[in-house]
Amino acid sequence: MRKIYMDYSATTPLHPEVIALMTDVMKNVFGNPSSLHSFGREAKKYLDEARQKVADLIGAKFEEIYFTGGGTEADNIAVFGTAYAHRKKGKHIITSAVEHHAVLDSCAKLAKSGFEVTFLPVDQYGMVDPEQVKKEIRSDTILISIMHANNETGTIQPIEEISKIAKEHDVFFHTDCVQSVGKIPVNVDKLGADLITLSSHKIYGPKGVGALYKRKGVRVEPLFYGGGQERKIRSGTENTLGIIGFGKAAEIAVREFDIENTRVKGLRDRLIKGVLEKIPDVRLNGHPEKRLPNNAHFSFAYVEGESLLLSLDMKGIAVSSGSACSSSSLQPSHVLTASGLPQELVHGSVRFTLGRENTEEDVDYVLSVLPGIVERFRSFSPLVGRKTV
Amino acid sequence: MRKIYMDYSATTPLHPEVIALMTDVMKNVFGNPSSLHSFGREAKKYLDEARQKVADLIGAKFEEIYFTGGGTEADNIAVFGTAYAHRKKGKHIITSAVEHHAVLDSCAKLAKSGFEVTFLPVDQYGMVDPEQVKKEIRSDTILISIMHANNETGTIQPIEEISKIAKEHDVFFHTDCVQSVGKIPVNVDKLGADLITLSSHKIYGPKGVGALYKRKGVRVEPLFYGGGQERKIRSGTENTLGIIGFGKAAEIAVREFDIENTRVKGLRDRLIKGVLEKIPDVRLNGHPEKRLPNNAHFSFAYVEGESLLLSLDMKGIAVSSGSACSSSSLQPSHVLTASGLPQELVHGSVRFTLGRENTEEDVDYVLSVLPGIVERFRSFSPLVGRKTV
Amino acid sequence: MYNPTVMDHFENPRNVGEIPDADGIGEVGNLSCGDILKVYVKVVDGKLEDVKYQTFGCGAAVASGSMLTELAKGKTVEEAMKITNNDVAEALNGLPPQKRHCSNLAADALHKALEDWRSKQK
Amino acid sequence: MYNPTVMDHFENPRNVGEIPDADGIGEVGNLSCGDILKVYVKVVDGKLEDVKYQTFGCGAAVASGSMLTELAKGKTVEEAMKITNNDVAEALNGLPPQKRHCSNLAADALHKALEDWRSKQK
Ligand SMILES: Cc1ncc(COP(=O)(O)O)c(C=O)c1O
Ligand SMILES: Cc1ncc(COP(=O)(O)O)c(C=O)c1O
Repeated sequence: MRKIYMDYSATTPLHPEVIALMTDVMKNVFGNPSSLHSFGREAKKYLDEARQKVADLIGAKFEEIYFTGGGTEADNIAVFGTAYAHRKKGKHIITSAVEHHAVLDSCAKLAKSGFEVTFLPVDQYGMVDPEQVKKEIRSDTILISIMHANNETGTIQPIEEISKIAKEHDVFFHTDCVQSVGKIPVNVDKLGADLITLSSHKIYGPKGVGALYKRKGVRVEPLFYGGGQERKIRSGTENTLGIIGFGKAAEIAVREFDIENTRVKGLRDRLIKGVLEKIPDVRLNGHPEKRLPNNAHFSFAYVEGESLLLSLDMKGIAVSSGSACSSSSLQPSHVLTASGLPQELVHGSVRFTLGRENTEEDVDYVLSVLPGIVERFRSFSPLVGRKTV
Repeated sequence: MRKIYMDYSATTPLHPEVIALMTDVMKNVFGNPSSLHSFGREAKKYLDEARQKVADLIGAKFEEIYFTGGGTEADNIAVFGTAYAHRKKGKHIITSAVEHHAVLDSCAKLAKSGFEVTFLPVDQYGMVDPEQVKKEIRSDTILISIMHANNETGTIQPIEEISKIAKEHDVFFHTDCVQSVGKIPVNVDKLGADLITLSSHKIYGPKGVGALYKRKGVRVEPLFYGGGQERKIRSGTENTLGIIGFGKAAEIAVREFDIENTRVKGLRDRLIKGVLEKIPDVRLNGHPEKRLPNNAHFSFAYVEGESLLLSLDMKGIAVSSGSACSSSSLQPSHVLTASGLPQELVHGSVRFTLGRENTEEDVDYVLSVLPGIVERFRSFSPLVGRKTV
Repeated sequence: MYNPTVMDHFENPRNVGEIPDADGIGEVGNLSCGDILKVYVKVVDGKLEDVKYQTFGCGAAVASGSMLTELAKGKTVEEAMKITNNDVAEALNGLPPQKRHCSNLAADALHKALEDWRSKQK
Repeated sequence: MYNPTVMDHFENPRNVGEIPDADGIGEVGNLSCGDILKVYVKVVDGKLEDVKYQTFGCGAAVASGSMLTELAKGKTVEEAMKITNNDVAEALNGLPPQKRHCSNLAADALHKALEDWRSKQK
């Protein structure tokens, strides 16, 4: 059966060049980068190369990149690490209601242990208002954490404005760029953040590897302790193979930035146009323009998302959904809920995120299959005819 | 130049079968195991297989294995996670002075945040006395953490006795089996531990992957938060490739246990015998019998370890040292210091740890090279002739 | 995630739709958990001559509704009242644990429909 | 870790050993940090006719001692007193940062040896 992957925001396949390098490294580089002998020095050299490449991806300095065991871990170091390192300065943290759980749940945990957290609301597009950030800043605010682009809706936040406000008030600013990097420009100086989260597996690198950008001079506490690797920020023998793959993926993301994103955006626009034309009672979620170039996120009235997802899967098409049923926690998407979407449309949401291997034929295939599936579920939905927003 | 790796306790090369599987997986399995579509389900299937294999390695149940970003992280979940989850029950923790930094430094951190930690002393072989464990238990003791085998000296602790004492006193027991698993029998029921740490890269799997065995019903807090993967114990998209490699390595460790360990022990014994015969003023560190089958750890009087390490490296031989100079913290080995070794012999220590690719010729080559190197440094050591212990 | 029986009923749900002149109608579930199931019954001589269902729900909900209608059709009202959500899940060869709670409501909807029918008998 | 100049001096240390009838001897370092360096000087007509050293120390210590003896040999006592640990490190084209603190003590040992010589002159 024809297989079409349109869930690139969940994870990506390894880029062929990443596979090639990792295959070589698996056979030829195995030392512990902390070892002084030739095997260790060789591994260290590869590690340093990868660090430089990830630094280059976001215009950072070599020594500002700290490798972690994934984006989740980097988010947590940014949130807990900043909070604990600066708790003498204050106990107030500002974040948004649409952050990834890695930020949201670490903030919630802090709120239970003596910190105070403001979860900013968002507008119908899932957008944070910088003015509101400014209003919420208090004298004891130590950290603002707002993601660059949302993993569900693809909405891009006004990060430059928010970071300017943070700087004016002398508050640390963290932004989760897991979804944005490689898809829209991410430059540490332009964004003006003190801390940035990256993850390898969203840019065609391996899973279980991430990085924290930490501007020189910003102090954070580690989440755990041990051999003091990554200059004490992330102890534990380095995932050399994964990091080397991440480095390669970063290099490719720079090189193919323009051509790939232009191409993918064209496909994505074709998909949105087709869906809105061919299917009635559909809503495009997220911001109409300020969104990631590969993201198309819809709510199909009267139909439940997991059912759509499974039916598409049976036709070989892989997507994700914000419905409660399709999440392991059985909670419907907090992002869509915060954006004011009515429950029914939250449960009826489907995310298409496109990438390297998608073609125009893929989009047309989806457009040939999707209307029938939606129609079929609507034919036995008890909600059809009831008022929805 | 001939290259001989004798630093298998620092890290190991990937087993050829691990490379073969990972090469295949890199090309063919990439879904996010949390995704509901076929790509995700396929990844989940591989993840589950790996979990079963790691469970089988230590006689555990499938659902008692939690994958982590390495041994360090697993140690920290065991220490912090147990302490925080049970702080209402008590604030006292018992560990030993010779633990890996992942346990030692997390305990030290707890000692700074309201917990009380007893660091048990060890005898000249680096051995903990179970009687002393018993004596130190208080009514508010919540956790005992003693490693199975030491990463420096290879000394094997009397874990079964200690776990029995812990159980009698209703105290949680954690043991770090990173170095022991695959080299000596590790079975959760025989060891009787509530929590066990494993690491992939010490058994010919990839770096940056570990596992926590958590006996059913034992509660621990996670170190960080996010998507709730690994049943909330370790959030973050799973390092599928690494975990799959770990699973394969675990399978091989079971299969080759007898044959490899017998072979390696023979080589190790030949090395010890040769060194003690050919070089005067040498001390074998660690326990003479109760030690890992692949570990030979010496102190060469009058000579500094990093110099020996570098000289051996120039002859193609990779080893490690407990000298201050060869550690990134510039602290001499806490393990040897705790075992009562005089400073000079701590700085003059060299660890040979053997493994899969070593041969008898390797050992004989080391024995042909090492005496001359030691002799040469002694020829210009200002310490020769001074009293050493 | 779902076993082949569930997938079969998901792909080819039996007895979907409305019974325009139904004798009883029952609806369960709510949008906050994401599943709604509505059952229509036609009762003739104390027997369920026809059973149909509509759902807004996940794979488990679609399959449970389908299986329920198969189990109920032809049964007497008394027999039908004895069908449990568990019976439906078992007939489906099991549902994933996280689905048992929220999506396995078809028998409840049937019972509601039968009570609706009953209330109209008086 | 170490650059080629350091490695050369580590592999082939110059002027290692003792001067049995040395005019001055200086020793620095201690075992807790792991490096000990001992310098011997032979002073003739106010010049360092011979300089030798012994060390118990890491690669940086071995190389620093070696480079120091090369720098000091033939110099006047006054010139030799001006050699700094930094001069030694520079002559070696630099040492790793973590090694600068503990292992770069050769000039100190030389100065001690020259003070020892001086104290015997009175
Ligand atoms: C916005 C965002 N932040 C953080 C993460 C977590 O990164 P990782 O999957 O590497 O743990 C993800 C992806 O899962 C994400 O989309
Ligand atoms: C005894 C022991 N515990 C824990 C660790 C840490 O494991 P990892 O290197 O996977 O972080 C190691 C190895 O470094 C070890 O030898």
